[in-house]
Amino acid sequence: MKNAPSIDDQVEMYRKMIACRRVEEAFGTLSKEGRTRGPIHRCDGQEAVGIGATAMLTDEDYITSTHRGHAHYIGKGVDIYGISAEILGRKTGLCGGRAGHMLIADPAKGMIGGNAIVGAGIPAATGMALSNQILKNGRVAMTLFGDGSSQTGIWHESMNMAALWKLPVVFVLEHNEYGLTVHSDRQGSTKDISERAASYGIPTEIVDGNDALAVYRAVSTMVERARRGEGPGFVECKTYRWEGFSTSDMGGYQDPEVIAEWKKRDPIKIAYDQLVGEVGAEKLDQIERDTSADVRDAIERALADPLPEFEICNYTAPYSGEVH
Amino acid sequence: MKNAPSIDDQVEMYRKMIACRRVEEAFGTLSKEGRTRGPIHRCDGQEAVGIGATAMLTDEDYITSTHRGHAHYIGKGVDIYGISAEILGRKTGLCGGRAGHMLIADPAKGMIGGNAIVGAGIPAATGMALSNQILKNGRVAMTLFGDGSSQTGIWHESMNMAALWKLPVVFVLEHNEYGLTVHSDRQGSTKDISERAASYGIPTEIVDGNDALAVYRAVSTMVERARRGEGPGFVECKTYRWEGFSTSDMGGYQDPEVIAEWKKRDPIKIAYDQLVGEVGAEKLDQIERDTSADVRDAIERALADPLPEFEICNYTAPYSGEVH
Amino acid sequence: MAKLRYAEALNIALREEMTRDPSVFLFGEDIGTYGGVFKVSKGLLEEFGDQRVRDTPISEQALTAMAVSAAMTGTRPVLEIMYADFLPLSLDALVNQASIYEYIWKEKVQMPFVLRTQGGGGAGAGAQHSKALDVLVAHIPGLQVVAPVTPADARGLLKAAIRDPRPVIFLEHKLLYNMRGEVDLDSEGLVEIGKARTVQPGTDVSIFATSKMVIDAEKAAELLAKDGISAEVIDLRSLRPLDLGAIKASIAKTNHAVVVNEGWRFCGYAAELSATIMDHAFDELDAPVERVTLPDMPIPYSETLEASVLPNAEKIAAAAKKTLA
Amino acid sequence: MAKLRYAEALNIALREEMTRDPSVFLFGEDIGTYGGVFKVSKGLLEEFGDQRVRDTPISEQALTAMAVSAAMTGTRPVLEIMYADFLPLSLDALVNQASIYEYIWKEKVQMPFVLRTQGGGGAGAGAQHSKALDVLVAHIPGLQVVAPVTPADARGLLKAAIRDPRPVIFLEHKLLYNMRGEVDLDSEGLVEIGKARTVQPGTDVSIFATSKMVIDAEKAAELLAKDGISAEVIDLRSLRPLDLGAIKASIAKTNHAVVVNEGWRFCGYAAELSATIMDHAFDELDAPVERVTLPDMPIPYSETLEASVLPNAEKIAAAAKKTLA
Ligand SMILES: Cc1ncc(C[n+]2csc(CCOP(=O)(O)OP(=O)(O)O)c2C)c(N)n1
Ligand SMILES: Cc1ncc(C[n+]2csc(CCOP(=O)(O)OP(=O)(O)O)c2C)c(N)n1
Ligand SMILES: [Mg+2]
Ligand SMILES: [Mg+2]
Repeated sequence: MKNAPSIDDQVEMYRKMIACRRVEEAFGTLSKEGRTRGPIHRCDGQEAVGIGATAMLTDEDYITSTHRGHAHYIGKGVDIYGISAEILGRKTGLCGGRAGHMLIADPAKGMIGGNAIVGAGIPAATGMALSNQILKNGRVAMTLFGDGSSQTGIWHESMNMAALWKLPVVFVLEHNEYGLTVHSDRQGSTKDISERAASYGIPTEIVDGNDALAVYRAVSTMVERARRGEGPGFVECKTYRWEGFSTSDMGGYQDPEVIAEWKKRDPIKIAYDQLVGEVGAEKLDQIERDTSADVRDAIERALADPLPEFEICNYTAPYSGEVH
Repeated sequence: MKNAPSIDDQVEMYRKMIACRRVEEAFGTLSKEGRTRGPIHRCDGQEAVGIGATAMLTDEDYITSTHRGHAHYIGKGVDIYGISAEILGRKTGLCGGRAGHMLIADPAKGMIGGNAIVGAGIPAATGMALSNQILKNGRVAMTLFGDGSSQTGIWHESMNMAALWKLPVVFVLEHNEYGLTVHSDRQGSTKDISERAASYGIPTEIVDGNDALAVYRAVSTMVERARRGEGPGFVECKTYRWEGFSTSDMGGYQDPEVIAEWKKRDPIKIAYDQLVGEVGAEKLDQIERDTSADVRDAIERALADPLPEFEICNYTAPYSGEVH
Repeated sequence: MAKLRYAEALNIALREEMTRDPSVFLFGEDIGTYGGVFKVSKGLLEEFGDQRVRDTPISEQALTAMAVSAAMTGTRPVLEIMYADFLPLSLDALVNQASIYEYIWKEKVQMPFVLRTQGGGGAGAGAQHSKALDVLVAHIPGLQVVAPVTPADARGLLKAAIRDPRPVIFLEHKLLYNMRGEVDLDSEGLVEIGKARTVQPGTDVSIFATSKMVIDAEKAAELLAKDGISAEVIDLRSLRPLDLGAIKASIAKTNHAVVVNEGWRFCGYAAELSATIMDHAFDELDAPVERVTLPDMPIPYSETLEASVLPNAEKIAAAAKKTLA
Repeated sequence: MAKLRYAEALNIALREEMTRDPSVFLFGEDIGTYGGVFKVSKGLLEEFGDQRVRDTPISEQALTAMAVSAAMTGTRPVLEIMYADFLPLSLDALVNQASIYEYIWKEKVQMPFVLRTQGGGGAGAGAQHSKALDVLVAHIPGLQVVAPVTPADARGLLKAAIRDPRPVIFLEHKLLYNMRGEVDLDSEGLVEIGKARTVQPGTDVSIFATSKMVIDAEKAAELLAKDGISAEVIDLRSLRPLDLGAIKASIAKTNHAVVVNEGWRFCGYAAELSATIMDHAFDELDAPVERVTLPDMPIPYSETLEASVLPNAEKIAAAAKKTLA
C-alpha cells in the first residue's frame, strides 16, 4: 500500500510506543513521589501521533516539539536515558540539566527542540524549512503542536508563509481536545482546525490520532510532497489526553466516562492488533518485556546520576574585554 | 431594497466622498510643497470603502482605523478642519498636534482611532465589541484594515475570539492589492482573504470596493446581525491604491496601465451615476462645488493656525509624590 | 483579622471589586472553569457567570490589545497572563497602544485595565517560565507597575489597581501564592499605588527590594543583625511610580544602599534604582550602591543550577557587607 | 577612500557578505522589489535572486522566530524590521528563544542571525514610529546589540555582525541614512563588536553616547569648547557587550560623566550606563553622572512638541555644565 510503513518499521513504532508509555508511567510515579522537579506533562494515550508522524524522518530532518514532547523525542530517535536524566535535572542529561523537562533538545538527532512557549515551535519549524529551501538540502522540517497552540497568532503567520513560499514543512496537529484545562470547543470557533489550514491553500488530512499506521500514512504523504518541493502539508490527528494537563493538574473538568471511552482505544492496543497477525503475539510480548526493562534501567541509571555543578555563562556577559 | 441606504443617505455619502477626495488632493499638493510633516497616506480611489462602510453607524458605535484612514474618519463624521489641523500638527488639531497624520482619533464620534502599527486596529475593535457585549449596550464595533494587515497574527487571534464569543464586531477589509510596495499575491497565499475568515465560521461577503452602495449594503447586513447579537461579519472590499503607498513613495512597482484601468472605475463617478437619475446633475454639481469650497476653507484655516506649545506630561512620570 | 494565603487575598479582592462594580470583568487562560492555574479566580465563574469571567484561547497578543480597548469603552478588564515570561507577547499592546493613547488623544480617553501576571524563579520551571521581566513594563510611560508581597498588600493594591483610571501591571510571584499573612477584611484595605513600605527600620544600610526579593531581604537583615549590622528593609511595592521620597529618606539615614531585583542585572530594574539613587542621593552615599540580581544568563532548570543564579539572603547580606566595607 | 552615505555603506556590506558566503540571506518587508523603505537593500534582489532576498508579509513575530531557527540550521539570515517600534513583536523570539538555546542546549547550537532595524525621532513619525526601544534588546543575555553612527562603522559592524556566530541586533537611525562619511572600500573594514570609539578626546568631562546621539554629543562638545570646557566624546557603538574598559579609562581622566541615549529615562539604557559607572568608577567621580534622555512620556508628532522632548546638543551641554558645577 502506498506510504505504508514496512512491517519492520511498524514493529519499531510499536517498540517506541511501549517505551514512551513506560516513560510516562514512570515519571507519573516519580512525580507523585516528589522525585521530579516541576510537573510532568504526560502523553499517555497520544503516543501514536508523535511516533507515527516521525517514523519516516531521518536524523537530517528537523522536528520542533512542545511541553508535551516525550513521544516526539522518542519517535525522532532520542536516547531515553538522556531524556530521563534531563527531566531529572542530572549532569548526564541531554542538556546537562540546563533545559529541563519542557525544553529538551538533541541537535544530533534533528530534534530542536521542546518549547514551553505555546505555539513557538510552529514558526521555528517554518524557519528551518526556509533554511532547507535556501540550502536546497532536501531536508524536511516538521512541527508537532496542540489544538491550544493553534489559536496563537504565529500559527497563522507561519501557515501563510509556508504556503506562500512552498516551504518543506509538515504541520502535525496533535488534537487532544484540551489546551490546559479548557476544552477546544471553548478555545476555538472551528471544530476541525485543518479547515483553517486549508484556507491557506495547504493540503490537509484528518486522521485517527490513536492509529499510528494512519498517522504514518497521512504524514508520509505530506513529507514526500514537501521533500519534492511541492510545499507544506497539514495533518490533524484526533486524539485525547488521558492524564490531565500535567502531574500538578487538580482535575475536575474532564469527564471520566469520556476518558474511559478513549482508553478503550489505546494506541498501543491498536498497533498490537494491527501487527499480531503478521509477527505473532510472542514477538510482540517479548518486545514489550525487553523495552519495559530497558526503560526501567535507563531511568534508574539516571536517578543515580549526580546533579550538575554551576558554572557562570561567559558568552552572555554584558561587558566586552576584561570583564566577564 | 433591503439594506439599501435612503437617497438622502446616498447623497450624504456622495458629499463625503467628494470631501475626502479634496482632502487627499490638497494634502498631496501640500506634501509636495514640503508643507506637511512626514508623508501622507492618500486614499484617493478608495473612498467608497471607508465612507460606504461607516454610513449606517451612529456616534455611539466604534470604529478603528489605520495609517490610511481619511475616508474612515470622514465617514464617521469627524470634522475636516480638526483632521486637517491635526495632520498639520496645529494646536487646533483634533489632538492638539500630539497624534499627527496617522493616529488621529475623535472619541466623541466613536472614532478611536488611527493606528500605525499594522493590524493593531483589529484586536482593538474586537476588544470594544467585548465591552459592548458585557455592557449590553447595543453598540457595534467596526474595524477597517488592509490586505497587508491580514497577514498579522492578531488578525487570526481576533477572528477566532470574535467568532467564538459572537462579538458585535464587523471586519471590513479594504483590499487595495498592496501592503506598502509588495503586491498582495506575494504577501499572502489566499487570493480572497475572506475565505480565511469563513474558516472561522464568520459570515463573509466580497464586494466591489469602488461602489459605495454595494459596500453599504453588504456591511449594513453584517452590522444588523452584529447588533442583534448574532456575531461578527466580514466584508472584503476589492479596490485599488492609485497614489502609491505614501507621498514619500518612490514608485516603480505599480503598473501604470493597471492604475489607469482602475481610475476609470472612480468611486465618485460610480456614485454620481447611481444618483444622477434620482437627484439630477445640478444638485450633484452644486454639492461638489460647495463641498470643495468647504474643504479648501477648512484646510486654509488650519494652515493659518499656530503650532502647539510643549508641556511635559505629568501623569506618565515615573516617581510618585513630590517629584514629577 | 484573618490569616490568609496570598492567592486567597487576591481572590477576595477580585470578588469585592466585581461585586462593587459591574463593569469589572476577568479574562485569561484557564481562569474560569479551573479557577486559574494558581487558583486566584477560584469560584468566580460560578458567582459572576461566563460573561464576566471568561476562559480564553491562547492568544496573549490580541487579549492584551483587547484589554486596552475594552478599558477605553466602558469596562474595567482584569486580564491574567499566566507567566511574566509571556509579557513580550503583550508588549506591543502596552508600549505602542496603552502607553500613548491618553496623551496623544489629549486626555479624551482613559484605560482602566489591570494586567495580572506572575514571574520569578525557584520552582524549577526553566528558562521560559521563571523570568521576572519586570523592567520591560516598568520602562513604559503611562503604565503603573506594582508588585505586592504580603497578602494584605495583594488585596489592597489589587483593589486600588482595579479602581485606578490608568493601566496597572500587577506582578505576582509563583512562590508567594501560598504564603500567609494577616488581612483585615473589615476594612476596605486599599493601598495607595506609589508608596513603599518599611518592612523593618534600620540605621546602617538600606535594602530596597521588589516582589519576592523582599522576603529574602528580610532574611538577609536577620543574618546581618547577627553581625551587628542594622539593615533597613524597604519593600518598594510600586515599581512605577517609584516612591523616591521613601528612598531618599532611608539613604539619608543609612548612607549605604543595596538594591535587590530578581531580573537580569544589565539594563534591569536594579540599574534604574542604582541610577535614581545616584541622581538624587549621590552626596549622601558613602559607597556605591550594590546591585543584587540574577546574573546575565538564561535561568537553568536543575535545582543546583537554578539556586546558584537566584538572588538570596546570603547574596544580599554579602552585598550589604561589601557596601559597608 | 570613498565618501558614502550611511545607507550605501550598509548596502555595500550586505553585498560583500552575500557574495562571500552563500548561506547569508535577507528577508523582511519591502526589502526586495523596492529595495527597502530606506533603500538599504537596493539592487540586491536583482543581484542575488528572490531566494536570498525575500519580500515578506507583515508578520514580524513569526519572521523573527524564523530567523532564529533558520540560523540554527545552516543559514545566516539578516532580517529587517522596518521600525524599532515593532521590536515588541520580535521580543518573544528574542528573549524566550534566541536568548536561551545556546546555553540550555549546552552549546550544541548557535544562531548567527542579524536583526537590522532603525529607531529614533526627529522625522515627525509620531508616537508609534519614533522610539528607540534599544534597552528592550540590550537587556537580553545572549544577544549582542550594536548601533553604528558613521558609514565606515555601519559597513564594518554589519559585516562583523553577519560573520558573528551569535545573534546581533543591529540598530540604525532614520536620520543617519543620508549622512556621509569616508569608507575605505579597499580594506575589509571589519569593526570588532564590543569596542567603543573615541570621537574626540577631552579632559574635563566624558560624554558617552549611543546611535544618532553621538552627532548631538559632538555638537555639544563644540558648544562646550566655546566655554572653555574640554569634553571627551565616546561613541559606544556596541550597547551589548559594552566597552567598560573605554568607559573607565575616560572617567579616570575626566572624573565627570554625561550619558546620552534617545530612549526613555526610567529603566532606559542610560540608567544602565549610570549604574555601570557607579559600580566601576564611583571613586573616580566628582559628581553624579548626568543622564540625557527622552522624558518619560509618549513622543508627540508636531514639530514644536517633538523637538522639545528629543535630546539635543544644548541639553547635553547643559548636563555637562551641571556635572561640572
Ligand atoms: C504563550 C503561552 N501561553 C500560555 C502558556 C501556558 N500553557 C502551557 S501549555 C498550555 C495549553 C496548550 O494546549 P495545547 O497546545 O493543546 O497542548 P497540550 O497541552 O494539549 O498538549 C498553556 C495555556 C504557555 N506556556 N505559553
Ligand atoms: C507592525 C507593522 N509592520 C510594518 C509596518 C510598516 N507598514 C506601514 S503600512 C504597511 C503596509 C500595510 O498594508 P495594508 O494593510 O494593505 O494597508 P494599505 O497601506 O494598503 O492601506 C507597512 C508594512 C507597520 N506600520 N507596522
Ligand atoms: Mg491540546
Ligand atoms: Mg493594502
